[in-house]
Amino acid sequence: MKTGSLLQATVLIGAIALATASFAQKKYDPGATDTEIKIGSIMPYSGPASAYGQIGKLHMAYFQKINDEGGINGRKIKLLSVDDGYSPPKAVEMARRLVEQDEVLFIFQSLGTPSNSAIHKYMNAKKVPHLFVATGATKWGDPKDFPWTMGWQPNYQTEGRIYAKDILATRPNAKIAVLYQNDDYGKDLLKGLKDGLGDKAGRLIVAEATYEVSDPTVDSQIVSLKGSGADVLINIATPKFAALAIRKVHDIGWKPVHYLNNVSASVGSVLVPAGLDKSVGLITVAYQKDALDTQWANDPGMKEFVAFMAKYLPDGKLSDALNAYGYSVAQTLVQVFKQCGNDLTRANIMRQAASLKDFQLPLLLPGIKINTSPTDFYPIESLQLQRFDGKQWVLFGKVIE
Amino acid sequence: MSALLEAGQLEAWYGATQVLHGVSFSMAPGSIATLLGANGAGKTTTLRALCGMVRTRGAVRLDGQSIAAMATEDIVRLGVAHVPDGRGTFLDLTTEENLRLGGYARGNRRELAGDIERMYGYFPRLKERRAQQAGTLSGGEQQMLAIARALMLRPRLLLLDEPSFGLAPLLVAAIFDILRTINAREKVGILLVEQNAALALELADQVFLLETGRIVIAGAAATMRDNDAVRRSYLGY
Amino acid sequence: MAALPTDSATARRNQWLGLALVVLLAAVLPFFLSNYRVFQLTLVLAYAIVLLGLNMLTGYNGQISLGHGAFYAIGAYTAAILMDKFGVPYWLTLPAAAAVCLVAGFLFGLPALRLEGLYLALATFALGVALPQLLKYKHFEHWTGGVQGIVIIKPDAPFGLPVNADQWLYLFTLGVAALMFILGVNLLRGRIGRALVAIRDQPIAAEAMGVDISLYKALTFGVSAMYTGVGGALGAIAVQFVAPDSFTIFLSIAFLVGIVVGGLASVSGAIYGALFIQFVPNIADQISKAAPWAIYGVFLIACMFLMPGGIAQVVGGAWQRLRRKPGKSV
Amino acid sequence: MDAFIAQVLSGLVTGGIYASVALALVMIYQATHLVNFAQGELAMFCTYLAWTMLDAGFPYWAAFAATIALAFVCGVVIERVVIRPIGESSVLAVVVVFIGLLVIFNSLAGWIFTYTVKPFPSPFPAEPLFGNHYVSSHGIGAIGVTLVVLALLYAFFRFTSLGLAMRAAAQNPVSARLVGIRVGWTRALGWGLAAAVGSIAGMMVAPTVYLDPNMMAGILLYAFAAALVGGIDNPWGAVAGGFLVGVLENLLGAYVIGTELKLTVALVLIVGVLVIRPSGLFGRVTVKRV
Repeated sequence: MKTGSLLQATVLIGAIALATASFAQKKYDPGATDTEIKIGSIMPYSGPASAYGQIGKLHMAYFQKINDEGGINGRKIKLLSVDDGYSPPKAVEMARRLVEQDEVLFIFQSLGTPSNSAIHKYMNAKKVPHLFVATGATKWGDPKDFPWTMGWQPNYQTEGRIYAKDILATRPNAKIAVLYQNDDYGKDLLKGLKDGLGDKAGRLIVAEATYEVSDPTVDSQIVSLKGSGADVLINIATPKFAALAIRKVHDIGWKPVHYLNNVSASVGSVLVPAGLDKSVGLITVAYQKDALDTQWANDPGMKEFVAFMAKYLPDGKLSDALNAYGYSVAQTLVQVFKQCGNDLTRANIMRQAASLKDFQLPLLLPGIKINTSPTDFYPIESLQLQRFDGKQWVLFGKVIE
Repeated sequence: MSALLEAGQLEAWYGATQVLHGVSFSMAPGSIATLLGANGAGKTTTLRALCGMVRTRGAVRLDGQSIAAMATEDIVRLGVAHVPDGRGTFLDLTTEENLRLGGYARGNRRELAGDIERMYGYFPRLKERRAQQAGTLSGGEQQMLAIARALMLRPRLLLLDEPSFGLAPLLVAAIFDILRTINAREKVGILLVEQNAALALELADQVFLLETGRIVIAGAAATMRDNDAVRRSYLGY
Repeated sequence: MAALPTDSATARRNQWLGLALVVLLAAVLPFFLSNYRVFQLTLVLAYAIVLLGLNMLTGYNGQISLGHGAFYAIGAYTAAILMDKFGVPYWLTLPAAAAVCLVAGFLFGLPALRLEGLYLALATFALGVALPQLLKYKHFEHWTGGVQGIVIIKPDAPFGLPVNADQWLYLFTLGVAALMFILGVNLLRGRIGRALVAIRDQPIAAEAMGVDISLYKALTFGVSAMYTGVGGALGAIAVQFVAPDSFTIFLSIAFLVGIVVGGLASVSGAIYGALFIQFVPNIADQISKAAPWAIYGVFLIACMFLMPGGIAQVVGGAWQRLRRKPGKSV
Repeated sequence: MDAFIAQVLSGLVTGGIYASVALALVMIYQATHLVNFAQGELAMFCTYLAWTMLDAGFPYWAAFAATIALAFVCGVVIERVVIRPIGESSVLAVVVVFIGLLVIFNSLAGWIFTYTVKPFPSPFPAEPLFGNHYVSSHGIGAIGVTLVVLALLYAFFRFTSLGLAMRAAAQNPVSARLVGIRVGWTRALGWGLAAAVGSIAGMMVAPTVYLDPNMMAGILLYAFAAALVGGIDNPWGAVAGGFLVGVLENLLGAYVIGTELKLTVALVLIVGVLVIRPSGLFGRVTVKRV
């Protein structure tokens, strides 16, 4: 804790120094004024991915809290959050609306790989920050070709490589079966896994099965994977399908070493539906504290979050891991604003977003820090493995950078 | 004693087009009446207007009770059976199911089986076809089925729209024979719309001649057969 | 329904003049609007072409399609692949998309001939669901870019015209749309259009009159798909991106909603429908973030309550009344 | 061989899911000659009602019965308030209303109950029957419930006058009125019964796939396909179609074409069947005389 607070102090001093330095010269791009910072966000409030709309609702609640407390440097944050229904053409339309018509300072946390892919080029051509996009695809950290786009969460390929490393270390002769969602996210994570396994990938991976989000169950896939004789299962599935897979694996009496991807590591929305007894032994990587995990019940950061939820988003459920996610991202953005001081130009926003140093957040696991630089557009790259013991996630090993 | 059926200044519309312009007539209980007229004179519309299938204005009374503003199904439940043009058979259902439906409004299950047997008595052909889809019956059989289905209601009044349409003369004669029997035996009043005026006049007690939505001549069938206008227009001699 | 064909030549000429006026008005529009609005209107035009095509099939010919998003996707991908992989200029991709979709639609229409009503709805629905999956299938990935899709470059105005890329694309799309509508109107008002309606309303009589029902139905499917494909290609060029997620079954459903709300068997209905599917979801989103779809659903039901014949019918009725008021004989 | 049996059995369980929803589609079709695209979402919403009651501490079967009753009322009210005014103006107008209902129910469920998946209890024992590793007790129980619903529906349409009247009203509303059937009410009743059948399906499906607002999105397509392949005028056919589609899809995915294209190929096969037999495998071929 000591080093942590020291670091925080350093960051704070740095921020103040920057702030005072730029007080003399207020600089604004469209969307920023003396009293307001207007930003945009594109979320799937309707359509097949509307579950993720919760993130947008959390953002609005969090900025409400910031504004209630006086805003940032006296400026209120105004978030224009619009719906694209998870449709790329609509995302393009919405990005253009936000940038050209509403003249927001930048776009924050637009959600989904397809939607972000659709506006990637546009945002960079317009030189408008495309900040902390809400997808784990690997392509968002490419400052050379796309200096205006930055991700936030650990990317899927990194995650895949961590599983590969752990398998190689603990079971060099594993027979691996993979269940993955047939889209960009599933394929990206699988690629990371294969890259991590290197030339052994072809030998170690004995079976792959995909599912579509329209499938009612993944029973058939699990039966096939079990039939391959695998002793390791990599579960690359979104919450509902992850839960279905965990339950089916248990019910058919299959006992592989079961790696569950981080997207579905939520106790409340995955393990409880799957059955806590059926989840014993699951391994995943994490960077955030789980709100329903009892070990954090007395954690100050968690208490703060719970209090925030009660006050600003009373109908949001703690069991929904998206709330904790949105909370941490919003806090990261507030840090960027603090660092910007009075220089609220688009260029400075990117500059500050790319100079987050050992920044810590209340809901990140101890030891996980946010670091960016002009050549490093991946804010969170450290993760830690954890195993489920039937009640809570138990961290093991070291933080993996 | 009041008339079985009485229409007073009955008007009817299809959409914005007025088809009946004040039709008035009345029928005695247990009698057979026929509506004659050229194509488009409003015969079918009159039948439809009587049982509330089109937008109407004017008076309709059944045994003195006004039925003008009632829904079709309620009029049927008062004992008015209607064999519409096109016969209105439920083609996907079996012959027997069609008959059962005919007695649906009476709701008396116990009498139903007996009535179906009675219909098979009138139309033995239907008995042979009892389990067959009605859509597979021949035209004549379908016409028998339509009449039998209507009779299953044990109606006071039977409205028949061109029962001879598309049938061989022998079959038509047989059907008209049965209509006469039914009228005599079950005391059912029959209002008949028929192209074949000679046949209709033979069967009917009363005749109403319809022209462009109005009754132009009304009278006893026996006198009508000698009426020149009727003879020239409808009987062709 | 469509404005009735008037009998006199003057009236017909007036109609064409009116149409020219509308196109002219539409052509000056981008110079008074922001680029963002111009972009939205470009999409409306692309959708309008699609809806006209779908209306030929569903409105005029009575064949329900719940899967026209698939032809839209085929058109879009044809344009994207030609531009991205082969460097074909954008305007040349339109005839290609049209040809590919004409053939695809015709081939799909052949077996679909045997299906009616619900069964055809299922078959087309299946097409709409299956196509996005085919697009990301690994053996086609080389062409389609798999789940990542294809990014394409927005064309600039040619010959140094003093318009920006958005305005140019709008004008280009407007030109294509006008052409497609003129072709469509001629097709539907003539012998072919009458045959289509006859097949819809009186199939047996139509056959007896010597209309080759099978050929007409399959051809209608092809032409309808062709229109949809041209719309898809224009949409892809405007959006500059194609991916399987752009063409989910919701797109197909939106098209069906578009023709019904706009007005079945109506040419102008295609434009009203396109405006509806482009703008109403945005309005719903403005009203409620919590449940935008619920608002959209209420809009849909309200439309069907108030205008069961579609917007075109209401507008047509109002227009007739306006024209009659001055007491001129028509 | 063991894996093959497991695939077939798990296909039967998913097939049972399709069958149960297909029955609701058959019900509404028999009463109105329309296929209600919102049927799945309505069932999903009713299942949330059941979940709410269970959450409030109702015993399972009480909640079960109350949900069926509520679903029935809900169906009748929808028909009376939303569908009737559109009337017979145009089939496509009604289809658009169905789409409207679909998005409304989906969105409302997400708004009220959130999108987080919820476990839904099963009335059947948690331990698998006879200690088998293939099928859960719930899977077998749900198939049993579907078969019971099937038998009831069959008897209703075949032997009761009301069932007969409902079929007649759907086929030929004008003639139905002429035999005294209150067509408006048979339709409302059909909606009510379809909603009730749907709610049973929902409560049997939810323990298997978890309860969430998109629970029925994928299932409805398969159920639609199952109903048409089996014959939409025939409840037996619809159920057989459900099992067939479930098993076929599993075997294709596991042994023939892999999981990536199994939906596509399954749909192509289904459409192929319909092209060869346009009334479905077990549907009645309607003969029309001109």
